[in-house]
Amino acid sequence: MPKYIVWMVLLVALLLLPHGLSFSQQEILVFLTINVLVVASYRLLTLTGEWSLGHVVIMGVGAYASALFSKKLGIYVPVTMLLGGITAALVAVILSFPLFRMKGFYFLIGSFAASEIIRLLWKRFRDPFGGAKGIKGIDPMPDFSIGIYDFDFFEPVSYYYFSGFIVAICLWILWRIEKSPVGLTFHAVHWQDKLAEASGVNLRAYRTLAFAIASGFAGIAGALLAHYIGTINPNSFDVEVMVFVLTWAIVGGTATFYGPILGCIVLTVLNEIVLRELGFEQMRPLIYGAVMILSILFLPNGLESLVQKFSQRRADGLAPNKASKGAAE
Amino acid sequence: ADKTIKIGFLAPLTGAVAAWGKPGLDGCQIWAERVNAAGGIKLGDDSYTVELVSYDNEYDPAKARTGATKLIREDGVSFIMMLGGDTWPGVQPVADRTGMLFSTLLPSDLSPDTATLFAPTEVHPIYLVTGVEWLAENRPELKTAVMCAQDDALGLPSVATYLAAFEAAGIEMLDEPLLFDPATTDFAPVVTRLLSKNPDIVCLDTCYSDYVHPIAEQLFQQGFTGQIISATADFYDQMIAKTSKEFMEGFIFQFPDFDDPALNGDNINFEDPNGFYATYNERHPGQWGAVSWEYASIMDLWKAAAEKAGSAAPDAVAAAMKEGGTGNHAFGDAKWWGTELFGIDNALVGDWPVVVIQDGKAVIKGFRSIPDWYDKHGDLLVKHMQAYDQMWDQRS
Amino acid sequence: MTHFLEVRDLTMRFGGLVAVDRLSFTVEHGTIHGLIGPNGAGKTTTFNMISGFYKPTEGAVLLRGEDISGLKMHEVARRGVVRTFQHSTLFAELTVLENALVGTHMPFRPNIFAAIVGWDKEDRRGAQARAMEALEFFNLDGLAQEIAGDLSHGHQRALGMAVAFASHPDVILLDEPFTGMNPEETRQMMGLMRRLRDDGITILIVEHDMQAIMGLCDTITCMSFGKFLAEGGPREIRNHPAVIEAYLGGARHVA
Amino acid sequence: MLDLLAQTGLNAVYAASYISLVAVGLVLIFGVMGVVNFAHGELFMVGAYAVVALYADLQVPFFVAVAAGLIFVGCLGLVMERALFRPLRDNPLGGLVASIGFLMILQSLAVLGFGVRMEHIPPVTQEVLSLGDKVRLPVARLYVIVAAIVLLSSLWYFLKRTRFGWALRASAQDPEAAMLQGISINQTARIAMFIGAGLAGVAGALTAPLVSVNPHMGHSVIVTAFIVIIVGGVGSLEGAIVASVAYAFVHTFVTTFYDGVLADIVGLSLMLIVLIVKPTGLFGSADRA
Amino acid sequence: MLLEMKNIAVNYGKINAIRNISIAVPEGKIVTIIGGNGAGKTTTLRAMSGMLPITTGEITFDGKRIDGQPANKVVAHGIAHVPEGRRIFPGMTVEENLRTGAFLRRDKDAVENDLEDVFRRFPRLRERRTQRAQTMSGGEQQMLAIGRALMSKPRLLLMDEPSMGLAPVIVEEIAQIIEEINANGLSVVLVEQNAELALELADYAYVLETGNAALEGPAHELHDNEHVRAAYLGV
Ligand SMILES: Nc1ncnc2c1ncn2[C@@H]1O[C@H](COP(=O)(O)OP(=O)(O)OP(=O)(O)O)[C@@H](O)[C@H]1O
Ligand SMILES: Nc1ncnc2c1ncn2[C@@H]1O[C@H](COP(=O)(O)OP(=O)(O)OP(=O)(O)O)[C@@H](O)[C@H]1O
Ligand SMILES: [Mg+2]
Ligand SMILES: [Mg+2]
Repeated sequence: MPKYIVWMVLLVALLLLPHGLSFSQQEILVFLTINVLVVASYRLLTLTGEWSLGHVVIMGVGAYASALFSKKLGIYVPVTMLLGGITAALVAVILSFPLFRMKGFYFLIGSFAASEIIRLLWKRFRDPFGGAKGIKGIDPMPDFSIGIYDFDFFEPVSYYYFSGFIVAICLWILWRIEKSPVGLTFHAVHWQDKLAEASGVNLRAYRTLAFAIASGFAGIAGALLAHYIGTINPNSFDVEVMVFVLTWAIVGGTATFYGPILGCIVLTVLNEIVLRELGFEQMRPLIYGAVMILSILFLPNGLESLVQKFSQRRADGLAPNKASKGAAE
Repeated sequence: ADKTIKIGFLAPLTGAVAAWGKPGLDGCQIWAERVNAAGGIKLGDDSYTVELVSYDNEYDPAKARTGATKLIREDGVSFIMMLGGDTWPGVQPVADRTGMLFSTLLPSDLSPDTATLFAPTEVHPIYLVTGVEWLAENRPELKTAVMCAQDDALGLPSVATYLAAFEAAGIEMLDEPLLFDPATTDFAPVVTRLLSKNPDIVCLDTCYSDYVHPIAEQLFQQGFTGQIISATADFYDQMIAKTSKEFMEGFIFQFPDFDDPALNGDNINFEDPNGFYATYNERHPGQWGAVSWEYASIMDLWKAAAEKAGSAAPDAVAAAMKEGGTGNHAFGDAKWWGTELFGIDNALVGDWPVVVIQDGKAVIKGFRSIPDWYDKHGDLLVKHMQAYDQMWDQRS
Repeated sequence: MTHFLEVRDLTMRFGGLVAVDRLSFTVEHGTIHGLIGPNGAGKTTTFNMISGFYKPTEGAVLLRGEDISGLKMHEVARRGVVRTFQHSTLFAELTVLENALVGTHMPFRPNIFAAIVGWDKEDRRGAQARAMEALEFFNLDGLAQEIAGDLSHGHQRALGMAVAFASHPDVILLDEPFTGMNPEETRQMMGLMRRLRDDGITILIVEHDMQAIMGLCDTITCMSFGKFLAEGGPREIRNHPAVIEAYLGGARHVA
Repeated sequence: MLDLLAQTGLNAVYAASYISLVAVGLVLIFGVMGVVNFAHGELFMVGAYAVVALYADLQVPFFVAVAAGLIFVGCLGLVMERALFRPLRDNPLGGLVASIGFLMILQSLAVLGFGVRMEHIPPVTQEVLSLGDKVRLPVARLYVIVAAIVLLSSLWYFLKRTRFGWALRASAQDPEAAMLQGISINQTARIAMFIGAGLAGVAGALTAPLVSVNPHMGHSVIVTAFIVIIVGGVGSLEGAIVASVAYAFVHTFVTTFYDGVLADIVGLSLMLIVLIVKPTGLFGSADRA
Repeated sequence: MLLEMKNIAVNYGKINAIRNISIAVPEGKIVTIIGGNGAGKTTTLRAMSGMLPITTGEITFDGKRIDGQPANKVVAHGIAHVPEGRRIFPGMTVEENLRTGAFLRRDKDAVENDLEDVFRRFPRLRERRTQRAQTMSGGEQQMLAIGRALMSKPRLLLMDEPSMGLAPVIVEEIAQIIEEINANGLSVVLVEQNAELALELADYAYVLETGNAALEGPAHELHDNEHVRAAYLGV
């Protein structure tokens, strides 16, 4: 019962949130919402122990696919978003053939190379990808009304509600997968692939499954982004963006579902709001880099370990049983 | 003047493209100081101090959108200067909604839907034809050329333009244009390839100075002695140091030093170019380049239009700016133009200088009219632009 | 007559080295079968070939007459042949119960769509029950919520077997399950293995602890330098001159 | 045509030289420290700025400036070891994040100190060796080639013939067991970081007069270096050198005879093909994967 | 006393792995530590060789304090450790593994002799001189680990379950080797699960139980002790 109340309060808070923000902060909130899906899907991939440097390009695949489906074929935008996700997942399945011959550091760099090739293809083939300038004038999400609220998707608040709804559904699915026997198998593949295989787990199939699901959701995130900004180009998905996603996940901590999300929120707010408000326009990379180093040195298990410590203390104080141990995994 | 007008500066200030934004912001700051010291901007009976508000868009369309929203809705700016390029399409919906007036350095952003976007300074790459025209007139013995450019949004239209200009001038291309990856650092292979055809002319297109310098050095070291033509030659004194005065003699490009006496002529609309150049070099030694003055010259144009309109309101300024179809371009009065190439007449095109290195110093050899060239050879330009998918209706 | 598990002319070469050389032996259903031999004789390599971890250079592994050599490890596992590893290999970061749940992967194959919409309650309950059953069998049920990596050595060994047991195997391959156990623990573990056998599970075991091997096995195959050396019951093997010479030695410290 | 081939070959040798200096350093750091040093390209950049500051601005002789660059960047490597990688020894992902943070700091410092525009370095020598009619090798490039050969062969000698070589390899494979042999893993970490960073620095310093020096120049260098060490097999110095040469030749010849963008695609595809055929790289083994 | 540990305690985080243990190793003797799983035997050895920091107590070697020194300094005093789980260098060849054992030694000729000596004791290693250690069988790796420790020409050899995973013939050989090297003046601390073997080889023995020293005495006395016989000898 109290759990429901917590969720209700959170929902109301999230609904009210944009109304307490300035216009540019609302814009940032939209991008933040989309990025939450990017890191959360990235985490699903890392459950199997593989760290990819191609996730952002896969997100771009979703963005390009959705943009082209709506632009060239005139398909209704929310449908193209789903198709974008599916395309991204299919590309991931194709990529899995060369990539899953590699592991660890080789996979990291192999995924980087594969995604650079995709990016070069976007640049090289001006038709249909628009070359180095990418695609612009992407159809926006068509406005509509649900009676109590009129969605005008130019306004960040509207798009925040819309993308927030989609992202919430995606997060729920990701969460269900992680907590299911499938999720447990992903963990097993990560920690001892040999033993998992001896227990009858088809390693290739599970690695590919995780890669495809993660990519599908990244593709949806990319589509959400494309139809909001209205333009995409190969540079929007380059390795520097990937480095940000990677650091969100690691600084946030990857032991829990919420760790990467936390990392994404905290670092984005720091970089896009706090540092800009403080007027550190051109010093931002310096400070951001220093904060990253300090956080990893002093919180090696990520920001999530702070939350755990805090909630642990409270739980210890209230009810001295350790039932939460399983849930923390 | 106790009232202020805010001007937005929305360009990359950090990251790999910062060189296209940061020096421009520095230049604008100098411009603002000079204007404010001279009593500010006079609209009607009031004078206003100018204040620049900058936002670092990191050359990312999403951040540019956020920045535009902030500058317009929170800071209340009257005008926003952008580098443009990748970032403009992200801002365009905001521009449509708010009617804010924007400027870009990259006219390929223009299209029939961009009613409030202007390209008032550098109409890249169309001015490049003037250099070729001058070359053909003054060195008619040079008959063959090769060219190279980085494979990006600046390189491709520039390749198309030079191809048109060479064709118009009767100069033969010995090879397909060589496109290289923007991340290239070692240009020896590129130059080896170029020189393998024994050309009279090597054209460097709109290579950034990061490329022009090492390419020139390689040309020198691999024994080239012919003519070089390029859009820019920022820091040419350093190129001379790396090669030789003889090698660089006669190098043609299109961006003068602002201490050039030819800029003191009456036709020039840029306020006190010599003084501006001196102040800039004093404050930011070694950072001068085309961007340094281009944003400031846009401010000149804007200031004139606003004072004429007696208002800083975007639509009033826009109207005043375009009144009569002509405007005060830095290098002389010019006309609003561009329907054929861009689908809209929002590019200010007139004369452009041809600069040649003589005795180790850049010298303006004259101003040439771009529209005149276009009237004669426009079809060639359109043909080559189309071949590279660079016409406005080909850009998705 | 088809044997339950038959290894026929199995050969493994690493470059010039012949680690296993035309090895043949058969394992009967419902027995505990020992595989012994000096260090480097090729026992682990043989296990690796049977379980699908290595593809044999030559020869065949027949399970109920079906050739399973060259199959992937998980395909072999699905045919009922499950192995444990020489060192205690576990999902050290997961809890004991979760380890066992991974073991139930084959009988309760997870389905991702059912999992998302929640139609797999039945399966989850079944898997949970099977996992607990396996833990109880090895007396680990009290430790179900502990992290596997924190367990003592002996418990980890037992858990390794519980994971294998949870998957309803027909054959379990055990590679040195008694290392690091003291005599008391060894005795207990021997009892559990006999119970497994009585449940109808066939066990193939590699071990250097002669007390365990001699006390446990119905049949023992001894190999040396990759080749078959001798086979027989514990008593025969103990007194086989070639085995004594190559493997047992004076055996002053053992058995 | 023969001239063109010879000239292109020389171009490739030069490219192979500086790429292998950077790649070998990266391999060494990865091998011993177990971290992916994303800041390696920025160490290269700092080496170049050392030459800007000392040789171009303060007019110190070039080779003194290069030596100073090597030592300075090597010391920067020591700082990274002590401040970042040692506390994060059991946390390779943390090491990666820390190196990314360090990269951002180095880039920003370069911008603050020198501005965003490219830097100018007077030529060290304008001499050009003419080998035949149209084949030319600028002496400044020859320096890089010679330095690469000298430095890499002394490194090879150091690793294969001295005790420290053993120590580096042993602590790469099992730090704890290495300590039990009397090897100080702090010391081996310091040696690896100093040499690895120093090689990147010296490559940056030597090539500074030949390329455009700007705060973001490290990016393309590290991308190339990553490709090279993957092709060569992570952790293998021989592999890094062989792959550098192979990559440089392929890239240079494709650029010269086709075009530069294609060269990148060919380079990356080549790498993927190597990995598909041999997932641990040409000289790699599975243990550090 | 060659090595003396007085009132040692070691913690892993909050867990006390061993509490208040004192052990003395006389010069030229074999001392064994036996005990059940998790009793703290490995922890004791790791504390001796400096791989774990101790929380209380002191360790002296040849009269000098060595506690607080890192493992690589402790080796220099003449203590070699054959760790639990072998810990050979997987990517190096057999010979390279052996040579790293002699890392601190400067006497080149003697190193060559000792290498010969190890090969003589373990002919299998000579056969596999250039094989990567990773691909050796479990038992072969154990031989390599012992050989590597001998290469440092130690005065005191710490061995953590050297018989683990070895064939009975080899166990016998190892026992012989231990006796032999001990006869040459090397002192040994032997941690063994195989208590029978350990008590037979050793001069003096300690029995650990859950982090405490439960019993100690001359090895043959403990061998006849009722409790030891019941708990560790399986009779
Ligand atoms: N991948 C490999 N490459 C080269 N040689 C190998 C490889 N794997 C095993 N060997 C060699 O094959 C032989 C058999 O090894 P295996 O591990 O099967 O022995 P084992 O009988 O299990 O020994 P132990 O009882 O010591 O574990 C050994 O000599 C080993 O060195
Ligand atoms: N890294 C570690 N972290 C936490 N606890 C540990 C760690 N290593 C050992 N322990 C605990 O310390 C205690 C002593 O362990 P130790 O390894 O010394 O036992 P042992 O006598 O060598 O046992 P075995 O015979 O199984 O090798 C055990 O309870 C063990 O669980
Ligand atoms: Mg074995
Ligand atoms: Mg132990």
